[in-house]
Amino acid sequence: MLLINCPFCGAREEHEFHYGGQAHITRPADPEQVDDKAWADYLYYRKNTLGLQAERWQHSFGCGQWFNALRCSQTHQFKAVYKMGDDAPEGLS
Amino acid sequence: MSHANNRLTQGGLIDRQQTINFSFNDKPYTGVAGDTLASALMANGVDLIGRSFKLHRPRGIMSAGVEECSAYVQVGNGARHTTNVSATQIEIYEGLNSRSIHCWPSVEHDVGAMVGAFSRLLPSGFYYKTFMWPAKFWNIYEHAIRGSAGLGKAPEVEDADTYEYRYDHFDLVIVGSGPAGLMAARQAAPSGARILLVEQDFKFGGSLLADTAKIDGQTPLQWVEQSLTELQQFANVTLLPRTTLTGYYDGNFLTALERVTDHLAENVRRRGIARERLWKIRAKQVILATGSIERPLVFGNNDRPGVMLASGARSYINRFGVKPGQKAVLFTNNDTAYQSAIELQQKGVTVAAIVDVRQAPPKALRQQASNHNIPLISGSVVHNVLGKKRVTAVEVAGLSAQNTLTSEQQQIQCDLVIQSGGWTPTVHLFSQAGGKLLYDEAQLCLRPDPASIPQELQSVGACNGHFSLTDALREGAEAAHQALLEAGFQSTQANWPEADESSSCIPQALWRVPVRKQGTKRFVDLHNDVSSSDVELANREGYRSVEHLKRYTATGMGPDQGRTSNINALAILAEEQNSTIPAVGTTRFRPPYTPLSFGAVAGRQVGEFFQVRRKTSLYETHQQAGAVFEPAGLWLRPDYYPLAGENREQAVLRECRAVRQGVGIFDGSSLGKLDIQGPDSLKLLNMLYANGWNTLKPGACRYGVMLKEDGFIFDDGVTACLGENHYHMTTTTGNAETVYSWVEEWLQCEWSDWDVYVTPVTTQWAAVSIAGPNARELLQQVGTDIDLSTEAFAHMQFREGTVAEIPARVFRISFTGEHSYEINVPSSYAPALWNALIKAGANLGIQPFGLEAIHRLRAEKGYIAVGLETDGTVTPFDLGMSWAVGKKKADFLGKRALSLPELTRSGRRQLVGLLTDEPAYVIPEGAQIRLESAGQTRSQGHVSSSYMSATLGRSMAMALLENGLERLGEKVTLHIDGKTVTAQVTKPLFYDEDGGLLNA
Amino acid sequence: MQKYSFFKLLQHSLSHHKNWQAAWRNPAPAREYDIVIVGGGGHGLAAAYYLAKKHGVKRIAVIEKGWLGGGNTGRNTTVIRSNYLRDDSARLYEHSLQLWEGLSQELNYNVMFSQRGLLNLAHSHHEMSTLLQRHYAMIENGIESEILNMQQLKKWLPNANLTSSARYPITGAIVQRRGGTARHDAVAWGYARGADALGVDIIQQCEVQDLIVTNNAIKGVETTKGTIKADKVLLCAAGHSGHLTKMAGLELPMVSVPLQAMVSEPMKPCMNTIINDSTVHAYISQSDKGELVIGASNDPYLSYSQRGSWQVNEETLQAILELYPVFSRVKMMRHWAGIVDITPDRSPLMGLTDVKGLYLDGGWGTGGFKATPGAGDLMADTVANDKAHPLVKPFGLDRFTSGRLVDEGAASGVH
Amino acid sequence: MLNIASKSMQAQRIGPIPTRLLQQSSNLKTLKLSDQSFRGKFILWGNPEDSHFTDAVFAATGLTLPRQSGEVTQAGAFRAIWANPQRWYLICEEQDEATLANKLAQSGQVYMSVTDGQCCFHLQGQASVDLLKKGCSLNFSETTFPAGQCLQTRLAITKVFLHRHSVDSFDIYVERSYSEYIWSWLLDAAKEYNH
Repeated sequence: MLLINCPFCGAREEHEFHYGGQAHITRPADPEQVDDKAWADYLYYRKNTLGLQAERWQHSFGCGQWFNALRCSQTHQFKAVYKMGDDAPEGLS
Repeated sequence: MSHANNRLTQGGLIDRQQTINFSFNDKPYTGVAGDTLASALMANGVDLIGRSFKLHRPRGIMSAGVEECSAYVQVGNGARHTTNVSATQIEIYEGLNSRSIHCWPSVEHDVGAMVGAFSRLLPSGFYYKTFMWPAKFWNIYEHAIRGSAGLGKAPEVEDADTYEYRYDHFDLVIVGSGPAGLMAARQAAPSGARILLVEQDFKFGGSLLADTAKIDGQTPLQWVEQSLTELQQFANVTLLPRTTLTGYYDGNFLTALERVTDHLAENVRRRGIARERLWKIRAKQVILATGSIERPLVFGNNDRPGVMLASGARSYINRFGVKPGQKAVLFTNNDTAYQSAIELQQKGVTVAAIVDVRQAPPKALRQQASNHNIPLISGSVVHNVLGKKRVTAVEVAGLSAQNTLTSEQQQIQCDLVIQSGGWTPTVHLFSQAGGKLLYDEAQLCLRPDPASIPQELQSVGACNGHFSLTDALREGAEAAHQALLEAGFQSTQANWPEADESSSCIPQALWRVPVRKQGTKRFVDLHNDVSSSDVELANREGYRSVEHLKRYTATGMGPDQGRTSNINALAILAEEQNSTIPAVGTTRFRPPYTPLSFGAVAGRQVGEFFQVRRKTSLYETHQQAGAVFEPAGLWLRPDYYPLAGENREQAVLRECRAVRQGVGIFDGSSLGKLDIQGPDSLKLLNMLYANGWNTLKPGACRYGVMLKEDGFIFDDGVTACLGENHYHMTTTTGNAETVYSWVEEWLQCEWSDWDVYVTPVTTQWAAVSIAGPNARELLQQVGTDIDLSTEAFAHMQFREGTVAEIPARVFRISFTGEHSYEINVPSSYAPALWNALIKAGANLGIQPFGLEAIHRLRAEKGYIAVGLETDGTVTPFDLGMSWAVGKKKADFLGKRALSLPELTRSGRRQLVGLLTDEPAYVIPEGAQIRLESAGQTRSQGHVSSSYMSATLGRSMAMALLENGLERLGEKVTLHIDGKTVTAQVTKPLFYDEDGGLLNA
Repeated sequence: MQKYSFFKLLQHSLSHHKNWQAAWRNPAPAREYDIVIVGGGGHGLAAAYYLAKKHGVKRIAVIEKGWLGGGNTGRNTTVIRSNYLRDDSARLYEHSLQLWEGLSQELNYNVMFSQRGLLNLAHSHHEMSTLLQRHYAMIENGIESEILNMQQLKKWLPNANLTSSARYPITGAIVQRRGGTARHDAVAWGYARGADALGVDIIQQCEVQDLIVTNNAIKGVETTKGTIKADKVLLCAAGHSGHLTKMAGLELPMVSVPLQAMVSEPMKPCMNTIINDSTVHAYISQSDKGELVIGASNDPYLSYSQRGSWQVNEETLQAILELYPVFSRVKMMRHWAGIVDITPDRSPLMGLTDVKGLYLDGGWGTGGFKATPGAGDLMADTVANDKAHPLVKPFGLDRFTSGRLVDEGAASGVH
Repeated sequence: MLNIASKSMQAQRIGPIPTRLLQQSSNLKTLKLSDQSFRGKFILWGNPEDSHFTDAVFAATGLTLPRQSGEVTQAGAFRAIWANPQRWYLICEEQDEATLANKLAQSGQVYMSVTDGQCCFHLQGQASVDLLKKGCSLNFSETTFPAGQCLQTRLAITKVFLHRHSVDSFDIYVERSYSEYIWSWLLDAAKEYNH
């Protein structure tokens, strides 16, 4: 069970959280202007990073807030958590 | 079987005064307090415990602990039947009944033993090579295989016991209460840190319980006692006996199984007290002091009852006061076992000889042996054991420099063979935690690689490859000191007592003792009947990686997790490849360390508590009305309300007629409800729904469909405008939570600058619908301050007021096609409202109706049901609902996907109605509509909803059919369980086409 | 190839089985092959076998970074079925199922394919309708399926809780009698032995470090055992397809997540069928060895470590005990995880890629094992002809831009 | 908007827990469990950085809204619990509900009554923490979860607010349709402490 540090409530067990997949994916400002491939990229294609990935979690059994986290997909270790809208902290690996 | 009493008259950690009655294979025996089942059976001279997995060979007791891979039994009856437990770990209790496993009719006379005769036909993997012809016979072969496989019987009665979880947090968790563990606890206790010490045994002390060396001049037991007394003084220290640390996971998350009642007589196990408690622990620091396990040697017939680990024998003599035999032979390749032999001799077991693989054992040991008049045969091996159900003698021969048997040989009569092939650190938890192991060439064992400490943990003492008592004490103290500092506590300098034992374990490698007669079985894994020749075969056939070996031979795959077989198997494999253990590789140990009952893993979330039964505040009202409930996701909803003697169909038809002819009342409280407020509410609605919302005025309602970004329908419902920037959205019951979290995700992650507030109010409001020609009249009669005239309150309008003197929100909306009102009141007032309506409606023919009725009524109107007409692959256009898509809207979720080639192509399945030529026949839902062209057939659509309609007096169905909308009037064919059904394609609308009733 | 049979076994027993040959060679890689297959699991080995057997390709190498069969082939719950709702899936898995039915004989290696029947359980009228839709769809696709009422269920599931006291009382089921289980390792070993006998080089302990692509065409692979040239490369590396294709500059629509499974201690026969229940999320059968083999739902998060989260085991066994309260005292002996590649529509990614000569067989999510012979056979055909086999076509990457997803969703259960 | 709470009502009101189950709590020996579900409960929305909002709330209710997880503030009969950065849970006894509702209406801020959608149980007794640890993974040590704090967490299978009043007494707030489950769960888990 992962131990996840909610930026608002502190460290809680994984079973209080909901996983939201890769972070920093923004919806095309004007979907009508993007072609089918670009739309598929937005909707379906993910980096599936081997190593450190920026991903989002929601503290669904707590404050209900979504936030971002940097987690290693090999060790499961969290390197950082940061609020929605913030950029990923630099220089982590 | 001899019934000799092997109990010593004195000594041991047992209470001879306190006798305990138990049974084995239906024979009564007595043991004493402090016994395990194994020690008690041994005291009673029971040698034969069970039969082996594949070859049904007789098996006895080979150890005194968790490493046991031979003496497995089943205990308890009926609701407490527990299978495959090792006799060495069962603490006996009054009335315990135990039985052998895997033998018939009895362990003494086992028919299955005939298999032994064919053992040469059954090498590892034999089943991959045969049973292939004739192909159709496989299931017959397999039936036989299945019957002969397995160990104990599976339980057949529901468990009489319950199970608990315990979440907890500790600064320091210490695993094992041997010298290293106890020392660590004593060092750490004064710091005030929250400390947990777990011990799988029912007595603390680990190896010290059978040891005789001195610590600080005290006996080991005195030192253990002193340590415990000291530790009990500290409120910050929790001591847990009978608790096995079973799993080590990410972030120092640990699972530990506490056996709470298994050691108690069944009549004193109290209700409400769980049988087992699963601890789920977050630890800042962990100290592993899990000790080590003695390794068997691989020699001829080394599985015979009476062959046991030297450490086991020592345990029985010193801890349990039982003689494991009368006349013993020690077979060893290292120093450590000499002490066991000497202590056996001292306690009255004749030690006929010590057979030492080494040409020249240390002088000191040779001296000790002769002091105790024990003949020492060095440079020799026990290459074969005689006797079937108990050892009768051993064959000893000299060992040449080339590891072959020399001509000098003798036979030694004995009934006990104690052996030691060196020691294996218990590294399972370290490995589970992600640690790497390194091979210790000198001690011939795998131990933790100090360079790869995976988490906040330290291994100390024997489990770290440091076997001496002195090392254990020192490492325990030092590790505790270190851990405290890491966890942010004060710690006084580490200090530890002196011990007079610092023996080392440098065995002479002899992985396979040669045999005289080819085919003599030398077992590596007693549990799965894997012998050295099986390992050789696997390697010969190319199964050379250690994982292949494990899987091909099943080495280490039994309940004992290969504790005694792992290294021997690796070593033999390495020898076969002229390679080394590190080169052939080691496997990572999988949790749990010891098997965990399903019950313990599931905890209390079973039976009544498996999952919540969500109920509306009208649940009991429905019960009183005799409702039959239907699970709908987590909810329980009334399906129908049968009158005396009515079946489901009759009741549902009656309910439907009531709605069409009088008035019906329906509990829609479980529908999802979201309260939406704030300046950007409208913006939100316009993005969430496919249709437009700009024109929705306060007091009005509108239906909308939601699409996922893939363009497919995901939910639908009615949203009302309560006031400026204030909306009340409803969703389907099943999607209430999904829609809410979906909305939250968009608002928090994508539209975080929008000024809008969404609150889920599903259970704040109960929703009671009244539908039917008499609905308005009913509302009038029950009393309301709302003007119900069509002019004042039209269809798809919303009003606030009181109903039956209860403040309410009334929505004039309909899912039945009838004139209908949905009345929302705070949940706790719902029964009052419902009863008032029933009362007022008595003379209007009011009847409650359930899920099935409302489904039929909405189908008559062609209203879709999410989950029936939609399945995540259906667009609004497929359902002929282009009116529900705001084509002029710049954007909404799912809009982009609606223009993808696949979603716009012709030939998509579209919603139609079906009327069977045989009016009485109801097509089963899910039935497929067959297309036959050019001899080919395929499905061209399926029936999404299908019912007998009370209103039409015939069956009706909705279906998704290729190009359906262009095929009205066509005939289609369905083939249903051998029956051919023809039906006409119609519009999906069977009742009140112009909607006159709704607007009246 | 040394023949396997009862008589051979008898014969070899006289020489104490000392004369059995290795089931496959351990050759050093040649410099160049016609086709290189990356991934020595069931899919890769099967593809190699059929390429050699049916398409006469001579120079084939299967490259495995660990030991063959060591990936998901050796980590799954061994269930085999073709009871799918969508036509495309049903045809794909049925093709595979038919190959399973003759596989032991085809390979002269007993993969212990045991057709004990696979049940899908319903707990409400609505769930029954959903199952019926699948039932009738299967029949339209020529796949047998039967509806079981409660009386019949009592015979099928003697120890299960069929009372109304359950949280989710069982109301009915459909069964595919041809569904079953197989000995997972044996499948990899059998194909390896068969392929090796046909001249395929199986190269273990050899990791692919890069894909060599020039002018958007594959030219070979860089490995820990040197460069290996080939104009055709097939990727069958479940759990690693993602970062392998990245080497060729291709992104894939999928995420890799842990999928956990567990076995109980071995017991005498107490379950003679396979159960899939997508309401309580239970997936259970009993192996020939007597262990209950139980599949869990996948963990939600991206992971390349073969480790999942503990609470998944709890949820899984809670579901099992809902169906089988009598198993409460049975013990879990081992639990473990594999890495599975989950696609948006939970259907596989098969066929050609934008890189000439590079073929993909991945994205199988939780369903790869049952597809082993079928995927091997169809990918062999696809690679040999450089053209997606008709049964493979629907599973191409293009479906994500066209919108033509093959969405099994919950309909097929998550496994 | 419709202000239910502010209206006086004749109609009979039904609590979330069936009488049969309510009575079972009297079998408890060392623990006390009681249903407080008729308490007034509101959700208040707003931006704590916006002084107009905080002032308006203060003016109307006297409450200074807590600013971070766990914090609870009290002003006379009214209590404010932090729910998330823009959301508070306002609590009062049943008899004060109408008053609080009116004051919130006056404040002109975004709020919503959840009195009937949320339930509240009070748990008290030495074994309280042991009982909760059967289904809650919070660290209950008084340094991490001191008395006076209210944390949102998971109990058994559902989301709850745990308001710790003292070492061994808690208010448990839970969504209505889960309340019967949690009530029975607590009763069943408490059996152990009846001996």
